[in-house]
Amino acid sequence: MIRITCPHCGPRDQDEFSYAGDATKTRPADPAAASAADWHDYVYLRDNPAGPHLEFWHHVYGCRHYVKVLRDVTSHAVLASGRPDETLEAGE
Amino acid sequence: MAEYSVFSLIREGLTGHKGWIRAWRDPEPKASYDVIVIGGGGHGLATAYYLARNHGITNVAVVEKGWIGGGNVGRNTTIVRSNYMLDGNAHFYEHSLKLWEGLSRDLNYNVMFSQRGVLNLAHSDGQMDAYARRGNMMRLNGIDAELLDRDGVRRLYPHLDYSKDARWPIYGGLLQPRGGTARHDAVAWGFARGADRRGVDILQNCEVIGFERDGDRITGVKTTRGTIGCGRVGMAVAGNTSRVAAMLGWKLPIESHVLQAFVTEPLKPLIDGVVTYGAGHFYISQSDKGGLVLGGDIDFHNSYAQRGNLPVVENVMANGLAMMPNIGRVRILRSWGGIMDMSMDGSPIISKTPFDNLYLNAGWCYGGFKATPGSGYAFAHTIANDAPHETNRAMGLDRFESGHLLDEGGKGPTPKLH
Amino acid sequence: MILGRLKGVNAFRLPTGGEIDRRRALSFSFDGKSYTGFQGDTLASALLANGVTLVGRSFKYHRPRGIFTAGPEEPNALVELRQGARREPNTRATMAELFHGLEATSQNRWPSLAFDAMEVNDLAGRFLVAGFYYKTFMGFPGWHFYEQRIRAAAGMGRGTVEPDPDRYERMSAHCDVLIVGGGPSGLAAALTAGRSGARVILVEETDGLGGRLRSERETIAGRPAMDWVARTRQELDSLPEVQTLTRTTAFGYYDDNMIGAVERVADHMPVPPDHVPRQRLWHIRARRVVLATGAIERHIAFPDNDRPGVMLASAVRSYINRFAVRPGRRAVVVANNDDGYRTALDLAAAGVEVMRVVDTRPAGTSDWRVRCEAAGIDIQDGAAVTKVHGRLAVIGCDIAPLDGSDRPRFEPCDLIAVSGGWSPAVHLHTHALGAIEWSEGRAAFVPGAARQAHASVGAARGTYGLASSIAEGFEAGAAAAEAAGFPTASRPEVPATDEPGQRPIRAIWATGDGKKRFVDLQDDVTVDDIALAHREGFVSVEHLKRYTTLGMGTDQGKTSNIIGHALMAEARGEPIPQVGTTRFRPPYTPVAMGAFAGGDRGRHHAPVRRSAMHDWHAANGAVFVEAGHWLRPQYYLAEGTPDGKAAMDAAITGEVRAVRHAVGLVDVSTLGKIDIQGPDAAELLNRLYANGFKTLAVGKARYGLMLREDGIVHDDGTTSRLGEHHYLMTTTTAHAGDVMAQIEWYLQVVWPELDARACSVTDQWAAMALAGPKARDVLAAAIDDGTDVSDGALPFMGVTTARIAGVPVRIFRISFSGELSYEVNAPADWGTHVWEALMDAGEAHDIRPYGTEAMGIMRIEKGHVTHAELDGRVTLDDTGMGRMASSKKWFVGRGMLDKPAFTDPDRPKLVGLVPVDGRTRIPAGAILVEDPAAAVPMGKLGHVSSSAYLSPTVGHPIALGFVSGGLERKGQTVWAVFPLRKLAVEVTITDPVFVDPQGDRLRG
Amino acid sequence: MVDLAPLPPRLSPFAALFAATANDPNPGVTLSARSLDQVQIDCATDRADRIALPLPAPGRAVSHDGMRLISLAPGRWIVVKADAPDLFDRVRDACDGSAAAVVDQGHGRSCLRLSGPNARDLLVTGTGIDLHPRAFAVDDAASTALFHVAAILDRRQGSATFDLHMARSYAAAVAERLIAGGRQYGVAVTS
Ligand SMILES: Cc1cc2nc3c(=O)[nH]c(=O)nc-3n(C[C@H](O)[C@H](O)[C@H](O)COP(=O)(O)OP(=O)(O)OC[C@H]3O[C@@H](n4cnc5c(N)ncnc54)[C@H](O)[C@@H]3O)c2cc1C
Ligand SMILES: NC(=O)c1ccc[n+]([C@@H]2O[C@H](COP(=O)([O-])OP(=O)(O)OC[C@H]3O[C@@H](n4cnc5c(N)ncnc54)[C@H](O)[C@@H]3O)[C@@H](O)[C@H]2O)c1
Ligand SMILES: Cc1cc2nc3c(=O)[nH]c(=O)nc-3n(C[C@H](O)[C@H](O)[C@H](O)COP(=O)(O)O)c2cc1C
Ligand SMILES: [Zn+2]
Repeated sequence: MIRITCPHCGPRDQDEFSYAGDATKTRPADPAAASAADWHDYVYLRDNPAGPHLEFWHHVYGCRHYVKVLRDVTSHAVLASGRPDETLEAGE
Repeated sequence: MAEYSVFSLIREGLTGHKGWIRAWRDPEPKASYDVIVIGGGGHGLATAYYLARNHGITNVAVVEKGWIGGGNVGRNTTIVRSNYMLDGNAHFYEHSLKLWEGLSRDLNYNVMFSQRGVLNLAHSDGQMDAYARRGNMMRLNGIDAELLDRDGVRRLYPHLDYSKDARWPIYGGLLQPRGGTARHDAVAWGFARGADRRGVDILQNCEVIGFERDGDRITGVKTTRGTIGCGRVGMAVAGNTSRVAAMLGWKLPIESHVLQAFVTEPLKPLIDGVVTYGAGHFYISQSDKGGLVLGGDIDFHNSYAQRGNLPVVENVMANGLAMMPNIGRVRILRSWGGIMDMSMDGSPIISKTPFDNLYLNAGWCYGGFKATPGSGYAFAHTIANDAPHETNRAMGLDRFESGHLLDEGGKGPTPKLH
Repeated sequence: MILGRLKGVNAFRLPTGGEIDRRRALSFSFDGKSYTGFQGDTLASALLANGVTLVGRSFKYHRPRGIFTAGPEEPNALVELRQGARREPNTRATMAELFHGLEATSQNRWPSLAFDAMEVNDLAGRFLVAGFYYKTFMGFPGWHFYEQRIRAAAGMGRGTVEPDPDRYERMSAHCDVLIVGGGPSGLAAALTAGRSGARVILVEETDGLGGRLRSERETIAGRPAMDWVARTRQELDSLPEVQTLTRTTAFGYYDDNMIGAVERVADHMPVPPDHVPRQRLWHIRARRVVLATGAIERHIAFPDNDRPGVMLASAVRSYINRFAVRPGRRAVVVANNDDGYRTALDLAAAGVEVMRVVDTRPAGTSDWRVRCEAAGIDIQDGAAVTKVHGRLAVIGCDIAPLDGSDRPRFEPCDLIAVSGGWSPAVHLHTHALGAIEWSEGRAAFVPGAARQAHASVGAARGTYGLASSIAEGFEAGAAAAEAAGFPTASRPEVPATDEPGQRPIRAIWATGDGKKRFVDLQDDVTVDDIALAHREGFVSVEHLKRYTTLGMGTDQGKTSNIIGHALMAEARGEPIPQVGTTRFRPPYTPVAMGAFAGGDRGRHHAPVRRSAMHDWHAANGAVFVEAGHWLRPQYYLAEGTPDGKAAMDAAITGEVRAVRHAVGLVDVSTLGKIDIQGPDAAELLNRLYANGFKTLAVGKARYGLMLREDGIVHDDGTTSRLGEHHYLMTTTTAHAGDVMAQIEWYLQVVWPELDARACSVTDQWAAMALAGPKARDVLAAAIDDGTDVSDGALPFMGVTTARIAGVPVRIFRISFSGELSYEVNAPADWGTHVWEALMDAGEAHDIRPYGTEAMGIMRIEKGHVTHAELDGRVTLDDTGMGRMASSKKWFVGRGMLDKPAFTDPDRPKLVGLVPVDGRTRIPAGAILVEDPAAAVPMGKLGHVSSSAYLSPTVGHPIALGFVSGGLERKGQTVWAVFPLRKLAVEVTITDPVFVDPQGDRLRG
Repeated sequence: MVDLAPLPPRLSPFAALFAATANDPNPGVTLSARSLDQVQIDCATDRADRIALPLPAPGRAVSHDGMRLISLAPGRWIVVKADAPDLFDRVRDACDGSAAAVVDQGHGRSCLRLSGPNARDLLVTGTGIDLHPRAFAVDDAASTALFHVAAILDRRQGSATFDLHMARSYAAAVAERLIAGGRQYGVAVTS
């Protein structure tokens, strides 16, 4: 069971969350100015790295906040977690 | 003893089986090959086989980082079907199913393809309509399909939950009689042996760690067994697609997720064909060894670990018991996981790429085993002719730009939902 | 079968000793014959006590098999336990605790256990080698023919076709220290961890604590070791934060130190007590884990080493010491380590005649050997068993020097005790991604570096000494507690033990030749199969496994894997660690599917969602249908009308007529409702919806469509402006959850700068739509605070509040049916109250409640789309609502709309369909084509998405569908084909709005 | 203004279920339906200090002059009280100046009180959070999953008394699970 520490609720089981995918993707800030290529990249392309992966988990059964998580997807070890606006580094 | 038959088996039986030879050789890598296929899974091996068989291209190497068949082909629930709705998928999978029907003889290797039928259960009028639409599309594409009502389902599978306690009653189902299962490992070994006998080098423990390029041309493939020169390169590494693409600084519409599967203790025949539950993701069949082979949803998060966790396990079993209340006491003997290349529209990619001589085979999601012969066939054609085969025309990478998506489920660009 | 004749008399029970309770005799049956055993027996020990040694048949060759072990690693003694709905195939007799009336049946044999026709497979064995089936069965009459026969022969026990009558339960636990294994090292760990005050859980697979000590004649502090176990248990029980779970198997080590364990609450009883679950599945989240799972003994592959009577040495000691059973009368012991001597001494002490101890090692000495010699037991060095005599039971064996210096000599015996050394149970350690290393000294893989927070101790770590196991336990338990933040006192001192010195093991995996030498007894994998796999290039241990099925049985190769891997290493001429071992996977021992499902079964498979008016519907003839988790009235049957197709059609038609001609009331509580507030609420809506929302006035509602980021239509619904900065959004039932999640996503992650807050109020408000020409009259009559709902005061798309029967309600004048319609929202606990008030007020107009079917027909008559149309592949243009998209603003999904595929004029677009003959139904799911007779594969124009078999309003069948080109084709006819039912209907393409296209009625 | 009918009695989602449930003479767990008023406060975290209520920290609940205040998330609380038709106005007034969204959830979430020696044993069959007294003390609160349904757990005074607040439409389904699982300890229900 992956245990994710929600910055608001503390450590919780993965099944309290709904996975919300790659957190490195940023939606074009000025949508009107964004090109088709920008949208294509945002909507369809993923780095999908094998190693530390920055991702969002939605705490649907808890505080209903999106939690940013840095997780090694080769071992599932959660390296860090925080609010969406935080920058995460792997730590203890 | 190279050729397999009941006669060779008897002869060997009488002489202590001393005459059998390696199913495939263990050669040293050559300096270069006309085609290098990356990935010794079902698709990579089938591609090499059809390159030799259909296109006479035999100076081919399949490079495999571990032992062949150790990836998803060796860990899948072996369901083979072509019950697709969208033309872009249907023709491809039906072609693949036709290849399955002649595969054991073609390979002189019994892959135990067994057409005991694939039944998808429906639990609401809306689901019946959706299955009707799919089944009708299948018929119009020349694919076998039957729409069963509740009694029809009951006649085939009397021991599903027809009680009033059923949380989601069974309304009926869509049956593809020609669907079934195959012996997954044998598929990898059979294609490997078939390719090897036609001159293909199968290089195991040979991981691709980089590429040598001249602009958009791939000139060589760097491996743990040295750099190997290449004319063309076909990539068929399934769950590792993004990893290998990253060696070229290339981003793809793919996420890797872990899918678990399970097998129970061996039982005397309990269910004949493949049955899938419609009110939650669950599918089950019984292997010839007697084990119930079952699976359900992916673990819903990116993963390169071939292991999952209990929430999905428990959800799978709960769905299983909701469908078959009689298997509560049957014991799970082993569980495992595999890394799946989930594409953004839930359909595969067999395509040319931005690189002149590199070709991509990926995005198989839950369903690439049934595609194995068709995929190898189409991919070999694409590599040999630098142009898609008619069956994979709709499966190009460009569809994500053009919007000609193949979204069977209508789930949109959210891989975990496909 | 020498022993066979003495069945039924406990002839092999020792007069004293063991853990059995001789005062509590239990009767049980095996293959219909009844026997007696004692409380504390397993089925296996009770059978042995009764002289029953033939209990099963092997998987492939159907060879006679006996009881090989005394634990979870049993490959042979698999039986069908219990009968009928509770039948459990493949149950290990060695783990099944005896209870009164236990019924067991041998499996995988026909017609009988002693005579099994399928044993011909054994004679044909030379052809049925590993992987033979890949090489044949390809020709006439085809695989399917052969497969049917193979399937019938394969499998082991029979499952049941009846629903499992028992309950299962999930338990969630958290602790500081989890200890897996209740042997000496686990008990020692529990003691030091428990004394620290940490929260400790100790799980033990068997019914009692002590581990190997239950089966050995060990002493601790000069007293029988089990006294120490009892004292330790006493202390553990006295510690409030220590929980001991016996009959509980830790089956898997998952991420973040979560261990899955299954507790067999009632498997040792005939049936579970009322309401008590049969098994509990534990989720144990532990700060630290101590793995004290012990070690598993393995055998040596000699010819016919599978005959009933060949038994692991450790099992022999278990039957003697723990169960007070003599597993035979004359024994030969063969071993490559000192356990042979230990076993011989126990046999002798139990009155079993020890013919000889065969030590595969060259001559040498040790304390154990000296004790054997002192006991006058014959010992032969450097020799091995070369032949086993007897088929249904061992009657003797041939023994010969390994160097061939002498001819084999016959030794009569009915028991052959074999020890090939021990393999630490590293399963859980490797589940947790821990590394394993080869230990030459122990000839075994032992745990290496851990990846999660766990440590292995005792035999699980390859520490086979008792004192040292206890010492490791003390240390590991204390260290784990400290790591979890609980300081511990100094380590207790390790009690004195009496442990004779041992001479190291000398690995030997197979001896003799010729006859079948079994590596994996359950799956019938022989030494020759390993050689064949090597010859054919299946040299990776993973290939070896899959080609020969080595270790793929219910025991997962606990006793056999290492032997096969070692033999492959020999064949490859490489060291064992280089060849490696196959991957360990959960579960450690097989776990029932029901245990995983827990309570999520039957009605509780998924939670049911009920509307506030549910009980009213039920009491008033509603026939319910599932919609997501919701139960919704599909239609209402008049009192006493039996359900059925005709009754249903009549009910639905009546409901539609009522709404179209008078008035009806429908429960729409399932629609998602989202309360949105804040200065930027309007801006948020404007970005979410494709159409504009900035201009929506207070007290007004507006229909809106939202897209996904990929440009496809996501959901639709009405949003009302309740106040300056206050909106109420409604969503479809299906998308209520994900639209809410999307809004939270945009507010929290994408547009945090927006000052707006959103929360779901779906459950707060019971929602009902009052629809029909008489709706206003009924509403006005029901309102008791004089709120004016005249067309002037409350026009179409107007919103107001009022009181009905004392209840404050919100009223939205919106229409899905196309009639004059009001959606009334009442606080849920008063929903039924308001519903009844409206029904009363409507009585004068013969108001009828209507269900989803009537609603569906009426929305089709109006050409309204639902999820049947919005199937996740359609664009705004496809639905004909493209012009709604605002060009003045940017909205979610807009960036995708110019894709070539989206602007393709040939895309299927929404249209109405009517049968050319005016009669024939147009089935949903039909495909639209030009020519039904065209050759297959044929081109398609589109499909039928929704169908009203008979529209009471229009008077004939109608349907909605998507056709290439859309309304360009208006007036043309195409065919709706349904080959699954051999149907083809010629249809005319019409406007999708069949009723009141101008919308006069709803504005009326 | 015409004179209004008085507010009718509320219909609990547990009514039918409890009516059909036989009580055990000496129950290990007792389920009591509580009819409460409930108001949810949603406030920008930087403006929360303007709210004139003793708002508890995340994971906590406080009792304050007849009201129970429970933290759900940053800037989000619920305030519950029995028979308090004025609760909404009271909370709205207290939030004046904070621009908080104040939302009536009195009928949206139903409350069940679970008590008795086996209350904890029963709860852990449905939720994964740690309910050990060391980890979940009196006045601790958590939003979590209970039998796959979102629930707010509020630990009240006493050795094992918990208030469960659940979406009304799911409440009966959860109660059914609790009763089925509680039978082994003996169950009693009170409305
Ligand atoms: C649990 C599970 C159940 C499934 N069930 C079904 C089913 O019922 N029906 C169905 O049709 N499909 C199913 N699938 C999907 C199917 O198994 C896959 O889509 C299919 O096997 C993928 O093609 P493949 O066989 O070539 O992949 P793989 O067998 O994974 O082959 C890819 C190979 O590439 C190798 N490789 C990776 N990186 C490198 C590198 N850098 N260098 C060299 N080699 C490399 C890997 O080692 C691997 O051997 C299932 C998948 C899983 C995991
Ligand atoms: N060659 C030898 O002489 C030899 C070899 C092995 C063991 N031993 C003896 O074994 C003892 C070692 O003590 P120990 O405690 O390390 O091992 P142990 O075998 O005494 O105890 C292990 C316990 O763990 C339990 N267990 C195993 N897997 C489990 C699981 N997944 N879940 C729950 N329970 C599980 C077993 O039922 C057993 O009770 C010593 O007495 C030692 O002398 C001797
Ligand atoms: C269709 C199918 C049937 C299987 N049957 C068995 C089985 O009977 N016994 C067994 O031990 N494993 C069985 N397995 C699982 C494999 O042992 C193994 O777990 C799987 O191939 C994944 O490899 P891994 O566990 O080494 O990663 C089966 C796998 C598949 C795909
Ligand atoms: Zn949270």
